[in-house]
Amino acid sequence: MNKKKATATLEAILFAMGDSVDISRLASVIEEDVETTRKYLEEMTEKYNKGNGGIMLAWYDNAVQLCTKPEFYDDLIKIATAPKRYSLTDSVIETLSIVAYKQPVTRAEIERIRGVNCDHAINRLLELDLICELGRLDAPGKPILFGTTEQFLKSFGVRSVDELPHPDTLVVEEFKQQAEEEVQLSLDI
Amino acid sequence: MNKKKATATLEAILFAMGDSVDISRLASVIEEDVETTRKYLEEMTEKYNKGNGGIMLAWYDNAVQLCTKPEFYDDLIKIATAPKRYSLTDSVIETLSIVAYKQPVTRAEIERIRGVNCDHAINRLLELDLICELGRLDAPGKPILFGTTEQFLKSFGVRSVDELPHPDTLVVEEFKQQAEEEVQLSLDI
Amino acid sequence: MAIPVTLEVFEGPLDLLLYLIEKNKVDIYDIPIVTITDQYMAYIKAMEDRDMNIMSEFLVMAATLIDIKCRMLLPKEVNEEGEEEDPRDELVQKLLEYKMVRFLSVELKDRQLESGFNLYHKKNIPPEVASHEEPIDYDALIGDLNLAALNDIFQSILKRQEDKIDPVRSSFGNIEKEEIDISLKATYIEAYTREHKRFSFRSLLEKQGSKAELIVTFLVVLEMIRIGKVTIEQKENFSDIIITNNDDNNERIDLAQIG
Repeated sequence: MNKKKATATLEAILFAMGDSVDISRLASVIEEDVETTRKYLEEMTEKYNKGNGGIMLAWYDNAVQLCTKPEFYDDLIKIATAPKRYSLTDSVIETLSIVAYKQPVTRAEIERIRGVNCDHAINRLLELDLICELGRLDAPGKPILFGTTEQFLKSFGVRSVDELPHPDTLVVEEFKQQAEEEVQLSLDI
Repeated sequence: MNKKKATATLEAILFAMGDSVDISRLASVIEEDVETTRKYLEEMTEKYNKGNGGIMLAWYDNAVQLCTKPEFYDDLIKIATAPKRYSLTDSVIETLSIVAYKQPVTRAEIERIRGVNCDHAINRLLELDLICELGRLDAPGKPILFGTTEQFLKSFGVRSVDELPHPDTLVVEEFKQQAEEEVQLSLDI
Repeated sequence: MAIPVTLEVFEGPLDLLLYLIEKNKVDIYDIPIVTITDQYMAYIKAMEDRDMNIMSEFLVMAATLIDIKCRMLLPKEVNEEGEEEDPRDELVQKLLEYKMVRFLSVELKDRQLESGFNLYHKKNIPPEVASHEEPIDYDALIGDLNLAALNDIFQSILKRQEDKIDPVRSSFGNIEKEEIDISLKATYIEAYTREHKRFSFRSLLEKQGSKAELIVTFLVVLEMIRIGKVTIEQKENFSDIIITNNDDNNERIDLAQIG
């Protein structure tokens, strides 16, 4: 399939499917390898972004989805139903960030890090489809492993989990600086 | 709203709504009169039709809708419809063999031979076009007579039903004897 | 150190601990355990009326702090590599990890505020596509099945059908309802009684064919006892009954009595 036809086909499929579609599935339809398909999709993304249309391509890990550009949100909600926006409590957000950065992660590990029982927060996140069960850890009791969902990427405007700032580099660096600046109170025993 | 922004907004609305939208409603969102909106939409239609995209604008009286261009239906089928896995279960094969060798045969006769209800198997075979209704038996209730189809002959490489190997009466006699001996044996014990 | 009048709501014991460390402007790597523990305990006291489940988590942290406080008073422990172990290390690691989580939470919150302004649409499959039926691949459907196999299957069904029929009993032919003529039976038993004079009830029964005949025979004998045509004797329970003909009584059996 030539590039022009492939691109049009990709648009047609993404439009019809509505949901996100794995790049590998798209590749099989246009009979190209995943790399080429990814390249086509990247070019489409650029074209949508630069163009004068109202739609764009959203990326989630290894899947893509068509959606409206955010700048039309205000006009759109005059006529379309606005997507629900949840305000998450601090404890829920904290739990979500642990899942996002430590996934796959067990309930016990989340609770160890937060130092409190997280049943409520985990249930809320499952309910909002921001996290999901990924499987079970091969350890005594076969604890459930949690991970983030595509809805998480959507809600937080993240293209991929890898895109999240990595705590080890960024944060530790910041902490070190803080430590240098902080006044040292010698409150020794 | 300038024309460029209006056009993009229209695309975004039509995308988000999915369904057809009245031109008058679209006009109110872009704050233009219906005539101007219609003109914009006509220009969009032309652009979609001439362009290399996979989507187009469909018109219904006073409404429009974004949809997939029909030339991509074949590709869409590859991904949108789950490929059906056809297979024959033992009970379907048994029923088929009875129809093949006993045709024309009624449902009651098939069930008498198999000793179980055959509704499911018969329906499946009809659906697969391996058997068909040949007519009705001139008997109380006018039961349907089943027989094998052209497709059956084609699939099994037979030119005519007469070519089917018939289990000769000798074999059936042999079965009877065997059965008698077996029972006799168990009575003697 | 004074306690603020308004109590902040803390997400957990680590949150409170972190708050205290930040408030005291101390390096997280060098926590002044005594000061922090005192302040921590003061907070817990002020929070006493809170949920016991939440309180217990704070108390575990307080206990940990006191444990560290104690261990710091003792001579320093040395690990396998000969290095001095700081009892605060574990807590420091925990706090650092928690601090990172808090940082990420803020990051996520910001991102959430900026995103979610895209609208999606639901599946929009054209009806022509949705109603598409893939042609049946008969080669794949039939697979290894061929005429010979179909024939084998048909024959095995026939065999199974034969097996279901019990050939011995089915050769008996039809079983018809037996009509027992009571008067015939009565005449027969009277003749038998006259002939044998004294005989065993069991031997009489043994001569009867069906269950119905047995019943009728029993009824006839009962009637004969009633009219005194025969007398019976039995040595003990369940032993054979001996029937004796009373020659002098020639009364006929009233069949209506047996009916």
